[in-house]
This record gives sequence, structure tokens and C-alpha cells, in this order.
Amino acid sequence: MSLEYTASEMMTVTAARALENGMTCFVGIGLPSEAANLARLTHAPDVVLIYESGTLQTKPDVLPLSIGDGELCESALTTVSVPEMFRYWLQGGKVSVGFLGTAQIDRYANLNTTLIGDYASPKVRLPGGGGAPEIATNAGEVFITLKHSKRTFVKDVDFITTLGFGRDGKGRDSVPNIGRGPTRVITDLCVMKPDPETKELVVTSLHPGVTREQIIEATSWEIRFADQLESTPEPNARELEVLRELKARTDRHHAGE
Amino acid sequence: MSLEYTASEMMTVTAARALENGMTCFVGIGLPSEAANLARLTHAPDVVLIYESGTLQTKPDVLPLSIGDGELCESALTTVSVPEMFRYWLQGGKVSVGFLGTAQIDRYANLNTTLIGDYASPKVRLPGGGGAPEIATNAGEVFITLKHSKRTFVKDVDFITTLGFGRDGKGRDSVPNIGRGPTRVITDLCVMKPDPETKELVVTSLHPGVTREQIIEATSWEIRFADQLESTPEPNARELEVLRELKARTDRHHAGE
Amino acid sequence: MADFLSLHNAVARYVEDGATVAMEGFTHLIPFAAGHEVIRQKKRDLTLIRMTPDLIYDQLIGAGCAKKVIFSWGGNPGVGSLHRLRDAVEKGWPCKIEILEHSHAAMACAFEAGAAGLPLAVLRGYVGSELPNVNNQIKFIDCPFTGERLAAVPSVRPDVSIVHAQRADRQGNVLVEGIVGVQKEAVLAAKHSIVTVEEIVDELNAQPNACVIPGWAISAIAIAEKGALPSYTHGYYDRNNRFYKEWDAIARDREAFSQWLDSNVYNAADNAGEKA
Amino acid sequence: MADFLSLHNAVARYVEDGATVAMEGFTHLIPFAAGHEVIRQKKRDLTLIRMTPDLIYDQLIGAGCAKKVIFSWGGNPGVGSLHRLRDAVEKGWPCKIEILEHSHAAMACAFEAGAAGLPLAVLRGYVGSELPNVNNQIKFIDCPFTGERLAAVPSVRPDVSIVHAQRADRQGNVLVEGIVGVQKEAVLAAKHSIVTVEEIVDELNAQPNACVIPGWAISAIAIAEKGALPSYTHGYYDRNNRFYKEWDAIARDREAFSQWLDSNVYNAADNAGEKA
Repeated sequence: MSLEYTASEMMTVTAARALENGMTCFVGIGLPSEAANLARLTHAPDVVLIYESGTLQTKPDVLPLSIGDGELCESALTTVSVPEMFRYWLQGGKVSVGFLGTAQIDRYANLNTTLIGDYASPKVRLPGGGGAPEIATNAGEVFITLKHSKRTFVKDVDFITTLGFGRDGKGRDSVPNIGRGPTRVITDLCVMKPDPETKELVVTSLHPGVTREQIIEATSWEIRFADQLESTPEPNARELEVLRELKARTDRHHAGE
Repeated sequence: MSLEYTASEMMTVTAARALENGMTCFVGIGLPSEAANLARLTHAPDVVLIYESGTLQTKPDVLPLSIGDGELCESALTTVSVPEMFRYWLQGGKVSVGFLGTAQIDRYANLNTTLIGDYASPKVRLPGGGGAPEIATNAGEVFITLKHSKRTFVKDVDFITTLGFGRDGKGRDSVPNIGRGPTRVITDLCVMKPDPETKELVVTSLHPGVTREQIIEATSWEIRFADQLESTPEPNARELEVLRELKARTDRHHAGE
Repeated sequence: MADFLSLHNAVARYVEDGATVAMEGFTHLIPFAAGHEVIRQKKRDLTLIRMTPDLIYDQLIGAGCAKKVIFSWGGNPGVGSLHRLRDAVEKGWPCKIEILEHSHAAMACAFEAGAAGLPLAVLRGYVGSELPNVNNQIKFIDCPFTGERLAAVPSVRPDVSIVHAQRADRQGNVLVEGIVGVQKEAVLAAKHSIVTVEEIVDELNAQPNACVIPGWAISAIAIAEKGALPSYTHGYYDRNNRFYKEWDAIARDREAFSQWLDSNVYNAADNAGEKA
Repeated sequence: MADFLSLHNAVARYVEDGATVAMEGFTHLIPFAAGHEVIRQKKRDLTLIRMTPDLIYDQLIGAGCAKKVIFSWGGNPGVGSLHRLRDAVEKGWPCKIEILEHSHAAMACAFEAGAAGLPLAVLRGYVGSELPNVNNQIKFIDCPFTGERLAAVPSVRPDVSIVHAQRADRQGNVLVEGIVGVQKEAVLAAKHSIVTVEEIVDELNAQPNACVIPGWAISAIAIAEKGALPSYTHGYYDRNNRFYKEWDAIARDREAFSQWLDSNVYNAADNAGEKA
């Protein structure tokens, strides 16, 4: 029996499945937040979600539009100040996984959310680093989720806002007290992981119906594929139902005043 | 009309009068706490009392035995963590006056609460610095109150736990971001202030009935007297009544379980 | 002891041209009413500090109040770019602005250090990021105990901080509840501070460890009902998410923005927050 | 996720001979029941960290559990000396102990830095004090922005921290209320942590910004009713000030102390806190 679902749903469900029950997850807004809450509402009821607004162990009923929606605070175990969030909880080593989105990613999983072009006179000015630079280094590991396209998957990012593995893949070598960094990248086409040696991102799993050519087409560098290339398991009915209800609730909520 | 009062009451009332309404006072336990609360209950109803236990703007009905009695928290505007107390409120420059006691004080108003004798094998081990070292440097100014005796008023303290004006009176010179230091010392015999030039403590006011000889006798260095020696005003009836009631309430409270 | 002033008088007294100003509120409690008052009073050459510039700084920048922005995330949360910020950075409209860019962790620590009266904040940060290449205020020190290399940034110590809160009592003590962000730090770090509140009450009814800022640590308190709209005030009203989405279209276009500013700020009373 | 253990099992599992242990509680919420359990289990060679050693460390030192004490104020608050601490320091009874002495500000900052995962704390401290002459863990650094000389101390990162709190819910989340001291920092800074609580409840009923420590940041939770006596638990029972005064006479005399220890600790169940 095959279910109908979109590539975007496939991405979110796959990202959600990456989170294990009991993990402590520092959640970025947007796609990561959608995936993290789907995980919490399905296979990982005890996943602990933390948002940089200071909301600890929050269980929002609808997805927040911003990182500090009232919903997050009302459903949190407690809410701490933003300095405490970054100092005690993130830097203090209490976060097992940071879940990030990005505007641009390169082959060493470095993230750019600063700008396209030159810093002094940018072509496109992006919002900036936010919490990501320290989430990426102080969390135990990092999951990244974003849509796959030539524009977003570039060989070298214009600017390293947030460290993946650096310009040469060695950016974390011999740095004390640093997390493992990006351990998987989940897109609407596939899952990628860093090569254990070179740290270059390698496709390890193709989503159902996606071809190698589609991925090559959507990636600006010569993307490699794992020898043991897997096929990503399809979403199940419950995941799709929970995700769709969550998004419908969210849309209704944010349409109101 | 003359009232009956003890030397100890004279000391407390004089110390209390040093606090002005609206000052923000970081209060040490014991004599300073007694004086600060007397001030609050008499001429300075809006004096803000802060204790190092984190209790901000507290109004205890009885004197606390310890720096963290429940009374302090229950009557406080709010209670913050101890790191916040020392970082935001004291070091952050929000305290106009630190009110301290001490075991030993010397002619440059340096305080010793660490030990008598040698550090490695002390004759008497005292409790230690507590909050005093940073209260004395981060508060706008410092008031000190203690009983006058040869044992407590020494030429040079055995150990500078807390800076007055250093071993030579120049300990605050050209130190950036430092408070004015001890501006008055209130004992059961007199009030002393640092000489504006040398910073050596000088008697500026004699309590009623006290002679110069008594002070010379109770001080281990050759104490100087100001040219314009004043006579400390006597306690008034209301001050004595409020002080005695406060102490009676306190005794009853602490005698209970 | 805080003075109770009108919002107009508080801004007139404490916000000078050329000042360094932090208007804080992490998504929650953003002081929009006060920001609009700053625009109405045509303050100029401000250095604006804020972790998440948000719509309030987009409006201030578009209105020409800013010469420099110090920030760590400059977007319309969940929607996209701040088009007025981009227009100023990319095309210099209405004037060229300088930016100084940090990470959230560094700015949060810098506010904390400012409140703590320190000249610098130390954090385990910026590892492998290229932000230190473009921000000369990011330095590194070696831990004298372990030798570990740690980042250092100057503390934030604004001339004026402006925050919004739920309520004040008649002594000027202020309760901040919910997502408290760096509001308390902003007030304590600043030379002067303005707190706008929803209401003034006889009793704060705060819990023992509530986030309460004493009146004697605040310069001025001004009532601004719904002063955080289109952001929200926990316990009073919700975030106007729809307006955040609508802002995208308004801010994309200089003309549309200028018209919005005319109708909603310049030609509005100082409780303009209500209409945003 | 915290394990719910008996106090005996929690101490047996996490407090090893030779460990660095912080039992915190600033006058309020001092974990006496847990301290007594450590004495009963005859733990040895502990490095004991605590801002205000208080009676609990006087008892541990007198019982021979400590080889070193790191502290900033070692007295019986409002009463006088800690005679067991003095006897150990001055006369080496029952064994010689080493002391490492700080100011409150430095230790508070060191706990904060430990919770923040940093190797050091930076403060404007120890100016003119002779403590740096006798404590080689106090160093000075120059601010790279202003050149100001600032004190630096190593952060506190104990092997085990033990604190007492009002209550936990069934997921092990703990509410601490009232004078919160450095309790949260102690738990977050430590490799392992034991929290004793007055009771376990279905709902914490905490305010939005209450001091709540999540269960997943705690190693073990043990019920210890009246576990803070003779100190107190805000909302549950008052401080036994009379006992603090009586302790002076008990602790002055080795014999009286040993008898007290026999009757009230060694020959008492693990809810001994109740009788103290």
C-alpha cells in the first residue's frame, strides 16, 4: 500500500525520525521546528525541545511563527532568560542535538545565513547568524534540514556564518570542547552524511522515487553517493496524519489576529 | 531631658543615622543589619536593603540570625540567585553603600576576618571574607561598625581580607571602577573618618560622656582626633523605642523552634 | 527611583540624537509604542543595539533614525527579510547605515556582562565562524588555567535601554513575565532606562523569584497600553502574527512603507502601538 | 532523566571516596539529610566545596570525611565559629585538612561559570585583598578592550553536587523556591547530581519563570522529608535557629560532638535531618 505525500512532507518526516526519544534538541525556527514537533507528537514523546527564546522543554500545540511565540512559553516546563539559555543550557553542554535550517550550505556542511556576495556591499543581505554559530559548536551534534537546490547547495559558501567542518574539512580537528558537528543533512530529495575521513557530504539515502540525476542536478558541486546507498523509508499514515493536522492547526492559528 | 541608653544602643543609633533615605545598602549580618533596619524603621523608610542571600529590597519584621533567614525572602521585593546578586547588583554598580562589620580593623580601615596569626598555622581561624572583599570595592562607599577595643583596632591587620585603603593608605589610588571605600567607622565610643590626605582613620565625633583617653586606651595605634571634634548627638526616644522593640521581637522569634 | 512620565516626555528626556539605544524584547514585549515615539520625535544618528532587530528596527531604520545597528539576527521571524534594513545596507536608503554583527550567544553574554558591570564577556563562541573577520570587536583570550582559547566581546552598555513589561507598582517596581529575553540585563546595563508598561497597579503580586526590576534601577516609567503590539504581552494580548506577515509587503516598497509610517506613526498619538 | 532512588542508594552510587562534592544551599535548603548519609556511609578524602560551610560541613569535617574544603565564609551564621572546622585547621583533629579560600563574589561567579561550561570566571574582584597571596587559584587577566585588570578564578565543576529542594514531579523536574542561592548552578556544573526533595507531586504548579531544574539535568532524586533541618525549606518549615545556637556548645567539645554524631547520625535512619 502506498500513501500519497509531497516531497516536503517526505523531508519533514525523515527529519523528524532523526530525533530519538529522550534527546535534548535545540530547535531552529521553520523546518527544524516542524520536524522536531512532529517527532514529539509521534515516535519521540519525551524528546526535549528547547528554543533560544528561553523556553525549556516546551510542547507547543501549534507551530510557532517566531522563536518566541506565546505558545512556546505557555507550554514550557519553565522559561529562562536568553543569557541563561545560551550560557547554562547550550554552552553548559545540556543539548544533545542542534536542529538547524540555513540559506546556503557547502560540501563541508558550513552554513551561510549572512549574505550573498561581498560583505562590504552584499548582493543579498540575509538575516545573520542568530543562535546557529554556537549551537553548531556547543551541541553534541547537529542535524540540518533544507530544500535541495543548486542555489542552496554550493561548493563553497560565500561566508561561513556557522561552522560545519571548515573550508578544508578539518575545522573541528583538535578544537577542545567542541561537538561532533553536522552528522546528517535532510533535504526533500535525500539524506547526506559527512564522509568519516574527509567530512565531505555524501548522499547516503535516496528518498523514494528520487534519482541520482535529480540530486546531481540540484547540487552545485560534484556530489558523491555512498557505496551502500539506502532508500529512505516512506512516511507512514500516522506521521502524515499528525503532520497535516499540526500544519492545519498552525495555519488556522496564525491566520487569526 | 536625658534618656537612659547603653553604649551599644548609642553605636547602633549612630550607625543607623549614617544611612540616608533612598540609599541602596548592601547589608552585612549582625551589627550592620541591626543598624540598617533601625534606619528603615525610623528616619529612612525608603532605604533599600539588600542581603547577599539574594533578597532585594527586603523589610524584615525581625532581625535575621543568618544572612538567609526566611523572613528576608518573604518580605523582599524579589529574591535573585546569589551569582546574580554579586554580578548584577553589587558589581553592576547598583549599591550606594556597603555596611560591614569586622573582627579586626587597622588604621587604614583594612578589615581582617580571615585569621589571627600566620596563615599556614593560625592562632585563631576566623570565618573568612564572605561578601566583604567585593562589597568594599564595588559599593559606592562603605560604612563599618564594630565595638571599640585594643584587640579589634590594631595598627596593621594580620591579614587584609577586605581593602580599606591598603597597607600605606594608597590602595585605591588609580584603580579604575572602584568605590570610595570606608567613609566612616562607627563604634560604641566614637565616629571615625579617613583623613582626606593620608586616609588614616581619625576620630571626628565623640559619643556623649566618652573621653579621648577612653578611645586612646581602646585603640592599638596612636589615634588622632580631628581639630573640629564633634559630639555625637544622643539617641532620641523614638529611636530607642523602635530599637528595643525590634530586639525584643527578634529575641522572641529566635528563641522559638 | 523611577519617574512616572508620559511616553513623549520619557523619550524626549532620555533619547538624544547620536545616542546608543537598546530596545529589547525577544519576540515578546517588543517596545513598539516607544519605538514609534522615537520616530515621531525624529531622533537621528542613533546606534541601535538589539539581538533581533525585528519590525521595530526596520521601522526606525526606514524612518532614518539609525546610523549603526548592532545585532545578531535581523529578520522578520518566520516570514523573511527586514526589507528596510536590507534597503539601507544594500542601497543606502534613506541613509547608509553601518552594521556590527554578532551571534546570539555573544550578544546575550554581552548584555549579561553589561548588567554585571564588566567591560567584556567571555564565551566559548565563534569557533570556525567568519564573523570575527568582519567584526573587529570580536577578540580571543587564553584561559589562564586551561589554556583554552575563548572568545571575548565588549559588554553592551547603552546610553538608554527601552523595554516593555506587564506592569509597575506605584513605587515603580516592574514585573516582567514570560519570555524575559535580555530585558532585565538591558535595563541594568544602561546609563538610563525607560520601561513602558501595560498598567500601573497597587500590588505586583509577584512570586518570590519573579523577574522584578526595582524602581530605583529604572529612570522612567511610562504607560503604553498595548505598547508591544504587533508583538505581544504575556497575560494581556497575543502576537499579531498576521501583521508580521503583512509587513513583508509594506516594507518591500519604499512608497508603501512611507505611507504606512505617515498613517500609523507620524499622524498617530503616542499610543500608536495599539494600531500596528 | 533522573532516577528516583533512596537517599542511601543515591549517595552510595554517586559519592565516591576522594570525590569533589558540592553540597549547596545558601542558609536556606541546606541538604543536611544527605550530608548525614554521607557521614553514615563513612566517605573519606572528599574535597568539599561550599560558599558557606555552615553546620553541615562542620559535621562532615568532624566526622573525618574531608581532606580539603573550598569555601568563602566558614562560620555559624549569627552565632560564631565552626569549631570542628577550626579544630581541623588549627589542630588537625580528626585529620588535617587543606583549605582553599575565596570571596563570595568569586565563588558565586565560579559556580555560574561551571554551569555555563566555561573553564574560568572573570570578575572585578579581590582588589587590594591578600587572599590572592594565599590562594594560587586566583589569577588576573587584562581586558583586551579596556586594559582593565580583572580577577579570574577556575570555574567550579564538582564530581557530584547535592542540593535540597521543595518538590519534584513524577518526571523528576524539580522546583526550587525562595532563596535559591547557587543551587541550580551547582547541579548544572556537576558531572552528577543528587536532589533531595520534601515531596513528589503530580504537578509542580510553577510560575512561568520559576527556578525549575529539568529531570534530564539531574542524576538522582531522593525523598528526604524535613531534609534541610536545622536549616529550612521555604513553604514547608522554618529554620531551627535554636539548634544553630546550641550547636556552638556541642561543636566546641570533641567528646560532646562525637556523642551527638553517634546519637543523631550514626544511629539514626536516613531521615536524620528531621531530628537535627
